Amino acid sequence: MATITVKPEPSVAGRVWPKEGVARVPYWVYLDPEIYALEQQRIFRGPTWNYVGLEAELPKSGDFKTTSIGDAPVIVTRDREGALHVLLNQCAHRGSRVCRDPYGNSMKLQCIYHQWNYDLKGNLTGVPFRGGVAAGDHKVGGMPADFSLRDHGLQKLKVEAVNGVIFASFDHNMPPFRDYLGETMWYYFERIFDGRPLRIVGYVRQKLAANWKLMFENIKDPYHASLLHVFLVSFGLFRADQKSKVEMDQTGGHSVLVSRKGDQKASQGTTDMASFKSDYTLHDPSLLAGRKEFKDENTVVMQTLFPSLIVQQQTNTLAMRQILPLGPNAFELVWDFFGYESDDQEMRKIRLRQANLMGPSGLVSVDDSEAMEMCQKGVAAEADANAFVELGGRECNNEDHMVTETAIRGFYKHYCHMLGFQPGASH
Amino acid sequence: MATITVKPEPSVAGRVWPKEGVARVPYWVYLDPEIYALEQQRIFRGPTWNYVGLEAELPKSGDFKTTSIGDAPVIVTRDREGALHVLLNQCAHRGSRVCRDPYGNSMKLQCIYHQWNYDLKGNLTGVPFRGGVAAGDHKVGGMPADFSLRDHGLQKLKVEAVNGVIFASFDHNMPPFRDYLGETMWYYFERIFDGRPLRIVGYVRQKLAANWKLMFENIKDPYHASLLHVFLVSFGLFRADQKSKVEMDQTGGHSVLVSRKGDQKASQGTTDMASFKSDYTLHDPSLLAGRKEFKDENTVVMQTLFPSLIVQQQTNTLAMRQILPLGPNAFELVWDFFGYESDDQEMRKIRLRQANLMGPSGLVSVDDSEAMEMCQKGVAAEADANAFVELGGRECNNEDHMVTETAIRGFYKHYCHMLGFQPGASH
Amino acid sequence: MATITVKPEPSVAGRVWPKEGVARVPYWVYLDPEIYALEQQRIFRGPTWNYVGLEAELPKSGDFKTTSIGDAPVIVTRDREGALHVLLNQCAHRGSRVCRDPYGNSMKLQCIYHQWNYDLKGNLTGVPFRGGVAAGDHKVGGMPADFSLRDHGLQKLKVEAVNGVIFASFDHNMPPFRDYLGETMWYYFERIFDGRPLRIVGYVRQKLAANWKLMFENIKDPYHASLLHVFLVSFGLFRADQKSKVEMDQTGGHSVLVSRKGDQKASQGTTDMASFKSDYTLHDPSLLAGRKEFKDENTVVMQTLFPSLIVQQQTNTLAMRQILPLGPNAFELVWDFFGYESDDQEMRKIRLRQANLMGPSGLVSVDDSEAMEMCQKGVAAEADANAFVELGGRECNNEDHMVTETAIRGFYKHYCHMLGFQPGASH
Amino acid sequence: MTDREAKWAAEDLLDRYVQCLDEERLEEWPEFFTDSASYRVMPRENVERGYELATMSCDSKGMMKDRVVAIRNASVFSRRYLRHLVTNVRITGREGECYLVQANYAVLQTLPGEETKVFNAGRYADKVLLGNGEPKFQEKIVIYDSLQIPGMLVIPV
Amino acid sequence: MTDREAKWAAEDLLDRYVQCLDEERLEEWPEFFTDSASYRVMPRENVERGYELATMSCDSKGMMKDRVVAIRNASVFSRRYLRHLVTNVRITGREGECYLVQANYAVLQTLPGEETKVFNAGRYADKVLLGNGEPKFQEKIVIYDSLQIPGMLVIPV
Amino acid sequence: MTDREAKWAAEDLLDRYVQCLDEERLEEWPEFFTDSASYRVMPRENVERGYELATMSCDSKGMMKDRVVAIRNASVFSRRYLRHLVTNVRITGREGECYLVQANYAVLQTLPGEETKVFNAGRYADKVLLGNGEPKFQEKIVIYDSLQIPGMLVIPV
Ligand code: FES
Ligand code: FES
Ligand code: FES
Ligand SMILES: [Fe+3]
Ligand SMILES: [Fe+3]
Ligand SMILES: [Fe+3]
Repeated sequence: MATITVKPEPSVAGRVWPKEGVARVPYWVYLDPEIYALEQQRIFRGPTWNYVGLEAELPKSGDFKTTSIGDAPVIVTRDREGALHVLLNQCAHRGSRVCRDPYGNSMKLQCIYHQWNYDLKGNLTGVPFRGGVAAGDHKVGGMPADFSLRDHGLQKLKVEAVNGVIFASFDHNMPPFRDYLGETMWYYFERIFDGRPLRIVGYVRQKLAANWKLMFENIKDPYHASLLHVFLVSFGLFRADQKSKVEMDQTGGHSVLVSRKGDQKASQGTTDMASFKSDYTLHDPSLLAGRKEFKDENTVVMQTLFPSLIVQQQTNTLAMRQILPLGPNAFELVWDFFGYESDDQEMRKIRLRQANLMGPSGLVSVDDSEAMEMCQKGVAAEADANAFVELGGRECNNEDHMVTETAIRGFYKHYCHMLGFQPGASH
Repeated sequence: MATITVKPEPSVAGRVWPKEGVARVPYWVYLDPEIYALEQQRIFRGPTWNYVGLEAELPKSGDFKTTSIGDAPVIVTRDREGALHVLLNQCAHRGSRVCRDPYGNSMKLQCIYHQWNYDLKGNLTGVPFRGGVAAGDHKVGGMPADFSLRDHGLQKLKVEAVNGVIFASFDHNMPPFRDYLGETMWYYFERIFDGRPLRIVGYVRQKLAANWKLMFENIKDPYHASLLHVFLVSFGLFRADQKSKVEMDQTGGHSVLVSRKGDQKASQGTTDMASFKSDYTLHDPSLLAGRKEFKDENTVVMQTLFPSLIVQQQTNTLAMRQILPLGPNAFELVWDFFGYESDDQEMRKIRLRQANLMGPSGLVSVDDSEAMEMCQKGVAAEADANAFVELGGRECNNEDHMVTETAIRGFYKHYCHMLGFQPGASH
Repeated sequence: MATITVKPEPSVAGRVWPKEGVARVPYWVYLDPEIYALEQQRIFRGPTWNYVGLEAELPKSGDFKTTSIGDAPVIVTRDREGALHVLLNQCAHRGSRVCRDPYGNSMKLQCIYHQWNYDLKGNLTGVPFRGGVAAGDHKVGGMPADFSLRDHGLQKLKVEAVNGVIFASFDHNMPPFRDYLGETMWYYFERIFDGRPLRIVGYVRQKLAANWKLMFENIKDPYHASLLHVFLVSFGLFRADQKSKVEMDQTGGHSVLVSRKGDQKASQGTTDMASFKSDYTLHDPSLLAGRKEFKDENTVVMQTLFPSLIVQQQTNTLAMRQILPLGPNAFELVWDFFGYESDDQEMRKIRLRQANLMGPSGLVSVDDSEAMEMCQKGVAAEADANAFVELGGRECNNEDHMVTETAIRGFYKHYCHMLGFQPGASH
Repeated sequence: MTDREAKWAAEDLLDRYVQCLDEERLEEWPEFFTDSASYRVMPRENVERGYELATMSCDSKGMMKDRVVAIRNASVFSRRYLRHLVTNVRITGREGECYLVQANYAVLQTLPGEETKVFNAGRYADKVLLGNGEPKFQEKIVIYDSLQIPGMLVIPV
Repeated sequence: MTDREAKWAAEDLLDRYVQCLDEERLEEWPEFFTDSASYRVMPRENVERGYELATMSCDSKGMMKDRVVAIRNASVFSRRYLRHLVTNVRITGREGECYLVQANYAVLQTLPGEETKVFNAGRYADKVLLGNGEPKFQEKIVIYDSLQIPGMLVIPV
Repeated sequence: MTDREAKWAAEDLLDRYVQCLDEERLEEWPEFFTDSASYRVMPRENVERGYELATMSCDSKGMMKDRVVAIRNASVFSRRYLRHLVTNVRITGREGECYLVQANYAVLQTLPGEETKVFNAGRYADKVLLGNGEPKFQEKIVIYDSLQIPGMLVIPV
């Protein structure tokens, strides 16, 4: 009797990943609306922890904010008991957006349309005219007898607040956040979020004409930093020839880039860095004046937490960058700049001043915004071509240098896993 | 020999209606471009009567206006004999829009591109150089010998003008308008349009970021009016505890909401109406000063005529609201405010003043605009969820109270019928 | 044994051309995104020569400009040796747009993101940190050992510069440009481009809400010119009753309209020309003052070169009109006005003054812009209807008069050939 | 008062008027009008065709106050930022004690999470009382080009 | 005349000029110019690259009149509403009897059934004759940023 | 100096300021400020919520110069045309030797191959030193409505 071996078809949404594996990224991942829809379903609404805010944004009972996970709008609330909740922003009645403000304080959530009331946990607590209206001595209309408030709450997400940072998931079977991160990533996460109360410094927001994954790649790519950013390179804030490393979790989805400020001096490496300007000086050097505040000497720690968060330390400027996809061709980037409650007056000034490096006008990040938008335009020139991602080899190992694309490969290893692609399957 | 029973698959455009029937509305009906395309074909270009204007807009021979049915652009004309015509706005030659102005007067329709001329009935009357051009003593070029003007008119729609209101249909087998309405709906229609000459008060236009069906639902939904509209509720213009009814035609597609102005007083019902403000007064009460003008005491009669018209009476403010879909996510709402030729000076003022309640700045209708846009945003949060439409039961019966969604269920009953869905089919 | 004849199915992208052949144009060719995608692939990225600029735009080594072929962005360069190159504007590394300026001068092309360097021929010449970075006495990171610069250049197109005009093709098997044109078309091309050095007069740019093919049809359609353009007709610049002809190449894709200025007088033909205004005079006739400059008496020669170029001579105003499709519903029209280096001061003034006839404010071309946009709106009214293209018969022959749509039929003959449609196949 | 002085006074009035609206100090809005003033926002289409219908109209100062109360307490709409640009202010005549003032305007709107867009544009056709007291509108007619209003027009223009 | 007075006069001229255009009184348009004036609408790109080509140009007042006649009688285009916003008017110098005047402008366009959009923006670089008579343009050069014109530019800017 | 004269002087300053930016004469930009001036571009959201974070901030004139050098030599961004419209300039008070000046503004942006769009709108809240010398900004705070910046904000507003 013959045995039939069914070879799994590695195609997803009619697409096949290049046979070279994650050393290639096909450009249709940035362009195809079907791939985008799949990402929403399998990544953002799937088994992932998604950043939704800082506890410091919601200090009091009744505080709420609205944000999104992928392109799903959610409400983050702090209830009477102080517990945090994340709820889909869709009324259980006829679907209206329930919470229409970016932030606020309220002891209940009331849908405007028919004033269904929900508590801050998302439970339906009241339906006007549920029992009908008086018509003489009886009542007419209202909900059927079998109607139960319990069946009609807002969709609740799983929530975990981790040392002041709030994460949520559509998947209620998620492991604890620390397990999701793995110990290596946890180390860097806890380095910033050690439980000290945080302080909101402020927000800036951008809309970039680029696929959301390009933002992730950008931060997982130490190669570009030494080349694109004249400012970083010239002042030694980040250079390929400095002590540094690239580390990942076991899945490859999360990663961290670690580096230290060096001198503004020429070296063997600067010959490769066309951007290096040895005579670049500032009229007012206070812009870059920083202060050691962490236990190690690292001055740049950029952590990407799959699938939508970047935790940024550049000297003393700290920020959460939240990535909100807006279709395949755009994303919103929300920068939550923060410090610690314990910051003294001087430190507050330092953080504000250094904020000039980052955000939509950042002396560094403007370059990245341009690069991402140029990638989106460029990949559209030929959607069937592939990125060539072989710097530092074709594997996804941790490295103690900057001349590698290993974390990008790691990202796509995990991305393929989640979407169902089989990178490098023989064709 | 085995008998195979083929169970009809109740799927349309790959979609299946929820098994609960019209007590549910799946949110993809507001979002899916394929459903939208089907609606255009089967509803707007199908067997329906569509409002295109008032006779008072086209009093003289040669008067014309342009508008749309669904998203199909049409021309409405009054010909030399005074007859009305509705024509697709697409040249029979190479497809140019023939009539480029919103309104005007002309004794012919001339396409700009090659000046093909049509009469006001849509017949082709002239083609320049049809016979060619002189080349010495013979002619060259022009149309083939078998060319006939008769074969190349504009596409003509069926037209019926009903007591001053003009309707058209792509389907030439339509029954008379009164049959299409049924007697119950006809009663309310004729209540406003009894043959008295109408007078145009003016136009306002909005573009709302919502699916066109949400506009229809809104007017078929008496439940919201008592809750959402502080202004209505507080001044007793519309309240759940007033004498009222909801009636439909046999198909469920058309319906009417009828109510009477009551007092601004608290009652058993106001406990459910959080919006009620008993101490709300006006600095200038003349805004609400009205006058009885119809045979009954009803002060609010809102009639929805499937698929694109709302006839509005709110006290003395009368308007046709024409719904023009612009893709699944938007529609234009054109408000034709009107009165009667017989209105005295005072009545003209009343209508103008009360117009403050309606339109894009309406003290009442602003709330609805907000609610519809919030629904469109909300349903997109999870397209596979369903609206829960069980207020007042799960059936589609006429009711003599306001605490019911029966007319919404009726609307979707007819909608499903026209699109081919089988609501509530066992799955 | 039975023989089975497989009848080829003449459907492309699920669409079938009307059985009347190219005497009909189905309106979905202007609307369907799938047809648009196919056009990009089979026409613009297929075996066609596409205009990308004039040599006079890039006189010096290092000069470059960016433009598009269809919607594919390309770079046009002049290298150190003076040779011209056309390169896809997509970095071989991770896809960024390499050249971000509309024009400039540079001896290399450097991608901003990681500073990969290309020479002006598109060859990769340098990759920073290719060999890694020093880590003590060895090097870490960088490209794998088998990395070769030769494998990673920019995609190169085939280029031919023809008497000062630059064409490019994605297809490296293209015949020489003169063969592509055929001798008839070459004659008219060489009439303007005889090798004399050209002079750039300037640019104007429009974005029109119309399908790109409507621009081509417009210029292949002498019928409209006598009717739509009051200005042309009234001043005798172009009239159906003047000596003229319409010629095509063998494929039908290219064509030319040739005419001569006549008098501003009534004739047998003017009865068909409603636009003719015999008493139209100019306050300042210098606007139309021209000068004979070509070997023949022709004052209007409008040549369309498949698929994206119009060469315009209207008296002394010369321009390349480059058509850049932007999806099915829009295109950019770039007008490169030019003259000859040998133009005297007077001729420069004449060209500038006559430029008032053309461009986004052109006394003539405004009408065409309007007509094209109205066609796009009109065809959308019913996508399943067809244009009726029978003026001057149903064939695609050259004609010596203006009352014919023969060149439009010729265009669609070639269009169908390239896309795979079988116009007129029995159904 | 010369026409030039009248123009300056009208400009000052308009400057304060629009910044009051942009800063959402709605309660102060009626105070830019005389006690017998009227206010009207009209689509240019209705003006051209001779129709009287306004999108928003206040026949009296009381109605203006009622409009403000309704916006604050009885209307449901999302928060938005508005920004008026008033340009080309011109004195076009006199009528009794009032100066006729015409100006072009645009209102830019920013909704949360969206880009700033031109929301409404048109012209002001005002009658301004420039007496001894503070300048006030005796009549303000806003005639807007933007016939198709995106969403809703809640705040006076 | 002081520079400040010249600025006021130039502003008045520009105010009347744009409202004339916005109200479609095209026949009056050439009358804002001196008899020997010229008018030119140029893409900023051509100005920067040294190309002389204009999108619209009138070397004489006769050509301006011809342009108006052509727009009225010989051109086919859809009706639209235009709204000019002119700001930041500045006297930048003198040249003979003329003042050099620079200003920023935007033209907002509303097509039937569409939202109001920025149609064209740029700057005016004018020479204005401010003599004893009415102020007039001796030269008006419109340099626009909006290189890619949406649709067509029919009405002078 | 009367308030009216102060307004004129502030307008002149703003006119020159924005045209300097629109013409990309960035090196001149710091010279519109006093030696002890500060500059700050802030999202309206942060101002309303009491957060100090600015999108761009210069605590000193040196930082302004550094910003210009960085834009010129250290920043990578595509060429774009900007066009400022400043309207409704108002003197809102005095503080020491400075006048408090408020104005509405919009910045229109034209990217190559794209239509002109409203890029950023909001208000200026400035302190202007109007002494004997040339008027200068002692403090300039740009508070923008356009919270979600499309792309990047490189050039000062
Ligand atoms: S939709 Fe929320 S209460 Fe009805
Ligand atoms: S398209 Fe209408 S006449 Fe030719
Ligand atoms: S994408 Fe061009 S160098 Fe990396
Ligand atoms: Fe970077
Ligand atoms: Fe309502
Ligand atoms: Fe033409």
